[in-house]
Amino acid sequence: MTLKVLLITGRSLRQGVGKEFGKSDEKYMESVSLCEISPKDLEAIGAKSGSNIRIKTQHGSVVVKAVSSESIKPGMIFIPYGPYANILLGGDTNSSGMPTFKGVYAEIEPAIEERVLTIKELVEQYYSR
Amino acid sequence: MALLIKNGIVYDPLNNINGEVMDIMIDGNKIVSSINESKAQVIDASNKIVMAGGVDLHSHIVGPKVNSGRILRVEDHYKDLVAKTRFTRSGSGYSIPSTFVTGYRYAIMGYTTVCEPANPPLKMIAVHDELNDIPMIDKTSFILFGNNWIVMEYLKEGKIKECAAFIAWVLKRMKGYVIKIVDPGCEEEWKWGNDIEGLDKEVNNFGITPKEIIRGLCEVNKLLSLPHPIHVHTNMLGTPGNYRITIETMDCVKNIANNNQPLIHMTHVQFHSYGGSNWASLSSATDEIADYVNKNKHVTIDMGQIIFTDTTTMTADGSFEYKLQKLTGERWVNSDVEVEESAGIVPIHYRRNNYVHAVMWAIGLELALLVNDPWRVFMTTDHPNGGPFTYYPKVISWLMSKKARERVLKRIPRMSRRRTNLEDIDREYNFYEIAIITRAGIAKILGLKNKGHLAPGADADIAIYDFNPKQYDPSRDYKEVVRAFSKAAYTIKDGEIVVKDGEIIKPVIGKTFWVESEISRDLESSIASSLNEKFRDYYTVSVDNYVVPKDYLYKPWPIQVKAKI
Amino acid sequence: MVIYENVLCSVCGCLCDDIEVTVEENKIVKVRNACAMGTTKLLNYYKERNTKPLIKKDGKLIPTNLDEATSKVAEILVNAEYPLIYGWSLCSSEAIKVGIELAEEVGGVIDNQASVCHGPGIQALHNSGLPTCTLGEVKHRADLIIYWGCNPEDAHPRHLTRYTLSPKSKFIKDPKERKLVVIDVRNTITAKKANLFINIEQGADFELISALRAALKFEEIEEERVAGLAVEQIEEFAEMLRSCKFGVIFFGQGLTQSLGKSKNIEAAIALVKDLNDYTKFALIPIRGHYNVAGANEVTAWQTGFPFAVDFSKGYPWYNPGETTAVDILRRGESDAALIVGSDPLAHFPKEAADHLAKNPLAVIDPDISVTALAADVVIPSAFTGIEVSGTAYRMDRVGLLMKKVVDPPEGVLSDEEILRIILKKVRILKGVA
Amino acid sequence: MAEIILTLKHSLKVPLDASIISPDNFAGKSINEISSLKLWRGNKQITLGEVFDIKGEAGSNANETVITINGDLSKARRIGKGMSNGKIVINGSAGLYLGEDIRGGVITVNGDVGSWAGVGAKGGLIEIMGNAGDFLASSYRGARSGMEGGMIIVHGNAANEVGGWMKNGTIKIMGNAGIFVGANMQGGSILVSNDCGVRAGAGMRGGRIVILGYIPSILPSFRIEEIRASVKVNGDKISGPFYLFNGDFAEGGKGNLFINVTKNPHLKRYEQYIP
Repeated sequence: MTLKVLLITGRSLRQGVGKEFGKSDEKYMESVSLCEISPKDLEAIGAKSGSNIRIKTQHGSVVVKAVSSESIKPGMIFIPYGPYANILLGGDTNSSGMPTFKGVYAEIEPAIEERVLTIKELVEQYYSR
Repeated sequence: MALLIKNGIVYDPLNNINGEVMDIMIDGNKIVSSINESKAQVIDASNKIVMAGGVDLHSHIVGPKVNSGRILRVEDHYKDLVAKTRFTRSGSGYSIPSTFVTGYRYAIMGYTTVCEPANPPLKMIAVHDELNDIPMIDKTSFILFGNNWIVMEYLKEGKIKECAAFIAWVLKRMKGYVIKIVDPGCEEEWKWGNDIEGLDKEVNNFGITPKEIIRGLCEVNKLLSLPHPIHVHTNMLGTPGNYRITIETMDCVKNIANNNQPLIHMTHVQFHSYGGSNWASLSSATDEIADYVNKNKHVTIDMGQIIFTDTTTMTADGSFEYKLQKLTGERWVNSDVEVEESAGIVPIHYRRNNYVHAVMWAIGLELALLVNDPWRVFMTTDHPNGGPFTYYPKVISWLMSKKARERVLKRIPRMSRRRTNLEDIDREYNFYEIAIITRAGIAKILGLKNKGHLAPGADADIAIYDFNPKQYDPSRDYKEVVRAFSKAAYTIKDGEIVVKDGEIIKPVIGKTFWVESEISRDLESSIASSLNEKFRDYYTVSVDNYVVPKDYLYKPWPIQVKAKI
Repeated sequence: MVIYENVLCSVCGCLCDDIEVTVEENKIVKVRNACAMGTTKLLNYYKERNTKPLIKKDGKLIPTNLDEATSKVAEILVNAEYPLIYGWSLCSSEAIKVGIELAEEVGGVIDNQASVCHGPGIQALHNSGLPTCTLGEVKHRADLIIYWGCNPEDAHPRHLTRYTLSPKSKFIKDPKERKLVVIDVRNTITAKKANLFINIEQGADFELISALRAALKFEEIEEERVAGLAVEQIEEFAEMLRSCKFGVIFFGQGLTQSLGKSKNIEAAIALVKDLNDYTKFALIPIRGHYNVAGANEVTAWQTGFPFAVDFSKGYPWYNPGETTAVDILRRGESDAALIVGSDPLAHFPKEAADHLAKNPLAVIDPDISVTALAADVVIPSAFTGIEVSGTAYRMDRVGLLMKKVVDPPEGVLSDEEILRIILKKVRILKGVA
Repeated sequence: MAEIILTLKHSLKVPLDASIISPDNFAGKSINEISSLKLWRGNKQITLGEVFDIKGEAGSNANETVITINGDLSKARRIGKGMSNGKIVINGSAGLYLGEDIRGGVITVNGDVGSWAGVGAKGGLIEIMGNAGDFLASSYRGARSGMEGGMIIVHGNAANEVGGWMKNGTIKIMGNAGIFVGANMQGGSILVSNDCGVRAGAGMRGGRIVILGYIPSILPSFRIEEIRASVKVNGDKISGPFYLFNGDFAEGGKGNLFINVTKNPHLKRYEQYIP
């Protein structure tokens, strides 16, 4: 089933370490193509920690891996900064220069059958001229 | 290249030249006694005034505090945007100009040397990174010591030699020129949000009084044979009734003096010459201050003149800025630096019709007019605290013309006129005296032997102003004075013509100078080796990463002196 | 084998300066004192690295030489009417200076990552000022440390041990005297270490600050709950703030990127100003990249403005929302871009990043970034702080000189050198050399 | 009245600084003179004639001059800057800083406008038939002085921070407004005819904000005073009833926030605090 949540993006140590291996390194991709979610919400949509989920906002939609996390309140999800999160964010900055990276309305649903794109595939799919 | 400045009306007080028509010869970057005239480029300076390049003793032009001011005051830049030209970089101006614009505007006024008066050592990489970007002028930095833990600890323990060795180490490694003291002891208290009043109250945790800090550093200054006296911004700046503490400060080092040599410079004394007991009863106490200065040769002062305009106050006196923002409700930056200092910034608009501001305006001028000896009072606006340095020509006109002063006096509140003495002062400066308070006297008190004069051997830093004293009387034609001094006809820096008709025609990079006081090897190495541990305990950076390498400066220029230790 | 001591770490805004690096045959073999990010960078930076300039031909990036690559960048910039030059937080101050000169010469906009990081904090500074201090002040004096909307244990792993909770202090003899408060929407690993964790409702920071300011003035709050917290809890917290000896708030992107953005920081500044009537209090932005603060410093002293500077009319102009990278891209106003030491395709919302990929795009970066994959020309540069030295500014604006410990690969130049070549070529193309 | 008609020749790719387009600058000039006026497109200086087809004639002074502009001007900035009189009609959308520093005259936009419309306004009338961006009639950064006079009407919605640091004059939003309506306001009046976002009046020290629609919440640093039957905005009586809140007392402010009672039943709990 589908659940309405609030999306937060931000830094994580894994992402911070992952980027130092290089953007083409698998460790970077793994560190940014995930979504932390409360166990309660994970259960509510009928997904498991480690399975793929689809996240949709008014700006876009992307498949990432769900990771169960006790530190996330129900009704909220967290995705580390990176190319996957960006698909879901809008460019309106309220004339501040700063897009809304935190507090974006989103919907999540299981996507067991779908694959998480590699970064190269992501760039080709979303940014090719 | 050789340059011949012909038939200028020369004011060169250090060489007793008072308006003589003569030639000045330049070879390379120096003034010389003769050149091959046929090969020299000739500047016709007839009917123009020739002086050494201007020297600014006290102007906040770089440093983290200045740059915070820039970031704070974007709206100040919006009204003064400067486009790039063939020769110059772009930037923005008004009260805190960007670095390039700062250099250009000084050069355009005929200034060639400027002292940045307040930098904490921890931020010296930042200071030199920024100083590197100030073109056109020679520059230096004064280092803050008046609230430094290591200094206070040495002084408390009576280790004056060790204290001197530490200060020599800092000046040499961090590339600074002067011992600057701001609100001694009190800024350490302000870092806890506290205030101490008077020079004799002990600083909490350190067991030392402001007076002991001032006296100790004055002794250190002597031991190190530093070229400039201690440069003191004393306690209780900007407080009604503070003239007493100002006199007390000057007097507390009197018995260290010998040979009538200046050994304390009191800066921006306008902010320290207030009578009365609150803002409503504020009055001028310049009679008392000038009287003390006239009678005591160990003291020099600068004006800290204010200008009626929108400007920005910024000082290492963080506790004062806290009080100022409470008073005005303005924006407030405070920035405390570990182990060393504090700083604050508050915008201010000095208004002619404001009673307090008008009294402040009069006090600055009174100081310059009541101190008899022009070699011991210097022109500053404490840029940008009293107003932007670009107003110097206006200040010169006020000093040279009673009529110019009266024009302003007529438009300030009556009560401000009553509480000040300016109306009754007839003195008018002449060009010889102006040359003293804007270059000769300042170069002398800075101990810069090659600056501020035009004798052979001096640096070829020269200003030529389009003002003909035979045609105009500065007392009557004060507007002509403002015009001439705002845009130099020529500015010559290191022997090159860099400004012509008030415009930059050649961008150059000036030197950054600092002082290296040579102390005994043993003392130097014992101090250096004790610092590793002190830094580990006190700082968040290692000694290694604290020091500024010499080649970090675009044009490094050490000045060596021999210490007495 | 050479051991370098007191090396600076070129990862985050902590700019730790106590790293020990062992080098054997121009290779880093051992790293001490650094955090996981710093260690990973120092030991892995050279792996899978591209050292050849690349240029796009027939839709594919193929190797070329530095001369052709720099000429191409110069050409892209000179032909543009509104080029965007973006990045800089992973560059030295020396490189940034050349970048500003280049932006001025080509009449473009130069922006840095503060734009999407602590830009709102800088906008708040314009309106309110900033009572702040260096990290050493916190080390010696702070008995109340607040992390608000930031998670240093993840993003600045040594922040607590080096600067706030554990360092040796002159005045605080027992570390237990220090209280740690975390205000966040997530129960982060930093929050788990706190004496008090305030789990705030997402996007309600401004409301919480308004309530705190009211409570500090002993005003009655006509509400039961604010920001998901009981009013009594807020009043107790206000008392805690008021009664410390020296308090500090470190704020992060939880404040700058949430609803209200710069207004959240304005409110926090106002709160800290209020608190200074009772005790000593400071506010410090917890900056991300190792030299994002330096990008603001250098840009500010050279132009008067800290980021997002538009030189299109010959003089600098600045207004976040108008001249900031994301806004320019979203409105589709730039017609070319040069990205230096940044990866906007990985970090900008797609809606903005899209426009970058549609126009001529050049990248200077030690790594093959996500942005490089979409670029027309890519020039690899040396790693600052590892292969070349340079100045960087810590989050509290202390400038430090980064060391070089190994040589860059042959033919790979510093950002500064590459930019100087491009600047020279731009001037030749413009006929002003 | 004389009319000048500007029609955009090609769509704009990069920003156009259109601050010279104002009745004050066109008055008394021939078509040729107007065509050769210089302006910046990105980093290139070009003439007005390169961007627009220009027809008609200008009046001898500003108050006799009407400028009509056709086309999508969403990348054109500062149209009507500092105008003192006359009229500008834009058939299309306009970009940033529309009517910056306007002192008099009328600007009508048959479309949307970008952010900072009417920034620094001291007089005149700006009427926007579509939506407005952020910082409508607000202050420049750091300047702490917003709109000082005149009237601004938006028939659609306005985004965030309407009337920041406003000192005087009137702003009417016929649709919805974003967050921070009247932030740091010092005087003047803002009317929002429909719904508005949170944090209305944050930091206000004076002036009045009237919300006829729904507002999600009131800041905790406001205090309820009373229920008023009606309120006047620029002389017009508007019927309520309204909750009257006073604040922002975090800034010791004396601003007034009027909130429609019937549209905001969730605020009923405040009634217990009415003195």
